[in-house]
Amino acid sequence: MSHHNYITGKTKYMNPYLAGVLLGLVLLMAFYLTGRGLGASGAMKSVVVTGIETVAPTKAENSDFYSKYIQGDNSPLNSWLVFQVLGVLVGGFLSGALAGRLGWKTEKSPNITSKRRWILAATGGALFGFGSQFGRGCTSGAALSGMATLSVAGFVTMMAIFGTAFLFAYFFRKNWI
Amino acid sequence: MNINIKILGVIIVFFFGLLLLLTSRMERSHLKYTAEEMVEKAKTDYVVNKVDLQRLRGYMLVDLQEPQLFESDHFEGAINIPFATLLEEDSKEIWANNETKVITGATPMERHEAWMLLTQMGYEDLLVLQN
Amino acid sequence: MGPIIPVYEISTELNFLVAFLIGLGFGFALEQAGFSSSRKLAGMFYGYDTTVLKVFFTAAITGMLGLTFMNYLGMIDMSIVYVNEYYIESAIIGGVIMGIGFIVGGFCPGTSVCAAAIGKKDAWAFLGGSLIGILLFGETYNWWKDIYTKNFLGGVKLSDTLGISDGFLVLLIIVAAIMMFWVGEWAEKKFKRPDITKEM
Amino acid sequence: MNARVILSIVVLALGGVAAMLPNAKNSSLELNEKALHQELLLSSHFVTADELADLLINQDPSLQLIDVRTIEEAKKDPLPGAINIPLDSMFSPDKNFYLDQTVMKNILYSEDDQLATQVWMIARQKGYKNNYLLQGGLRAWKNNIINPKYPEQTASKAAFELYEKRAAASQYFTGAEKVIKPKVAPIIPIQRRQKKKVQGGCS
Repeated sequence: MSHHNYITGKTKYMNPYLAGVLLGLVLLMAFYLTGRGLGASGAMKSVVVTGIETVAPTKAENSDFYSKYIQGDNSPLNSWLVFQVLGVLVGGFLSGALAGRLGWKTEKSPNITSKRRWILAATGGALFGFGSQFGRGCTSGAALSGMATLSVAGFVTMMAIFGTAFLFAYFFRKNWI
Repeated sequence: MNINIKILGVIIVFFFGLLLLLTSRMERSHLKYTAEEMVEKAKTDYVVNKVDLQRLRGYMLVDLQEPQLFESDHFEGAINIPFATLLEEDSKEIWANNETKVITGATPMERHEAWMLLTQMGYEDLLVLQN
Repeated sequence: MGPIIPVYEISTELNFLVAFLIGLGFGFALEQAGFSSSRKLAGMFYGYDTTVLKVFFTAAITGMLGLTFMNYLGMIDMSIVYVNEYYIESAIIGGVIMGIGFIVGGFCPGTSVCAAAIGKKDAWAFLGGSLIGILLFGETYNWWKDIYTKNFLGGVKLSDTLGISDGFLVLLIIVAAIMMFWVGEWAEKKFKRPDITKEM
Repeated sequence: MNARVILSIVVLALGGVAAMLPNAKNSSLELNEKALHQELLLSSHFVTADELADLLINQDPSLQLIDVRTIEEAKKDPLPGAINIPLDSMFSPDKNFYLDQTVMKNILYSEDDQLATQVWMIARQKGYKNNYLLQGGLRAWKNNIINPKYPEQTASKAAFELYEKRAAASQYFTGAEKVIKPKVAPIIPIQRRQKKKVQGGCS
């Protein structure tokens, strides 16, 4: 069965194609209502910029990078993506609650310790955060939304992300299988 | 599994229903040419005077005046399409026919406006008569 | 005509409410698809679970088809819609770094938020890591500035680059995606791993 | 049938239809023919020569005259403070912002109605606002304001009043004490970008 979850052995996840159509309709609504697709890493950038601005305001203003996201008195947190990501947080929680998937736990391969998983996750997060700034968007902002608008950047980013992940998959197999 | 498929169907039907509902309420534009293309179109020589008219063969005169004014004074053989009814279905039939249509009556400004609007919509063989 | 908010200049407050609601749908769809599980996500790269491929491409296709039809029906002004800007080097390098991050961390930013919402500790670690990553980029921005802004091609569309109509490109992508789905389901059978189901 | 097969059939069918669609280009600002026609019927898109004279005498600061004749023609007898934007250069970057703005009140004129009407219609199709026509063009301006005709003895009182007003205006525009001097440089209106591309992605 295509929607069978090989990890949990349960079938509580939605059929992936159905979930894909649902996600696609959300994406379409985002385009129809706001003219922009979905995103995630931008909200994290807003958090970082706000942090820098609070700790070292002069530094933030002098930096070529941070200053791009500071507009007068308006906090960088007052941005569209931040609210959207708050929505993701709530939406994910609702879905998890409905499906009974809530729980404070670490998901990992039995071959590694929880600590190792956390370190790997944080490293991966750092790489992803860095890469998302370099590539001007993450999987949702650049690849998914970009592909929906048929932009070359979307296809290139998508292929770079998944291609590299496939290439490196072999070296990290111990952590997952 | 089957339930999932049904939900998928319901979602798709609902969404496309919503799209259809939204589109049906919208006024579609029927302008054939873009503004940039109209710049070129506007350069064509479409103004004729009475002398030119005598040389023209097979044309129809279309008068844009209000019906009351049209009754009191109009060219012989002219038909009346008041400016306000320019885009009604009956009028469109006339604009769409193959004959050369010479726009007369009303103010010169209205004649040029009518010419521009109809040309933007893709109607051909239109001329404007100069006083 | 859409996009509604920029065209009708809707107030910021309502805009943020719309953002929240769209995010709600986004998070719900991601979680329902199983993107809150890093091992399910990573399964993509070992062939035992190709949910990512299926969801990602189905969503992209739905979005593309929807936009193509909406554009044809005059419902959306595509000249306002954001088309991602293409900087050759930065898109590729960024993508490669993200790819490594994906296989190491097992999430991408969107899915990590979603997984964090249902209490995955590793997702919180990933989130914290991504903040550090962004900070690192911000701090070292001057080093990358040249390559970051090199070869800017603007918001180019693949259909224009290839010289085909949008609709035809969509059809090509659909055909490619259907083949990938088929391969994906074949791979799921081939690389099936019943042993790890006990671990949750 | 499983979900993959059903989805494949549905998206292939939709994709087949999509592949046959031409690339459409919509603009949320451009007006359709009905909206244009409605606006023409309202008759609030033009000013008469007399109204223009009033506006000029009152030195309305938001007024901007735009001469849409060719460059050579426009040099001969421009109205005070007019800038020249021929039909051809409507969309050139150094002229376009005069037409596509929301600050000034533009009055377009040409020799007669023809050129100005064309420019106005094209500008309006594009969705530009605040543009008006001078009814009858320069010809009407010259006949009515600069050289007004003395009404016949039998004419009404109103006609005489109008003549007096026009004669005064004529004095104003042609007299020795020419009050209005052509502006050295026209005010460049602050352009409000009417159609803003959405900033998106993860930035």
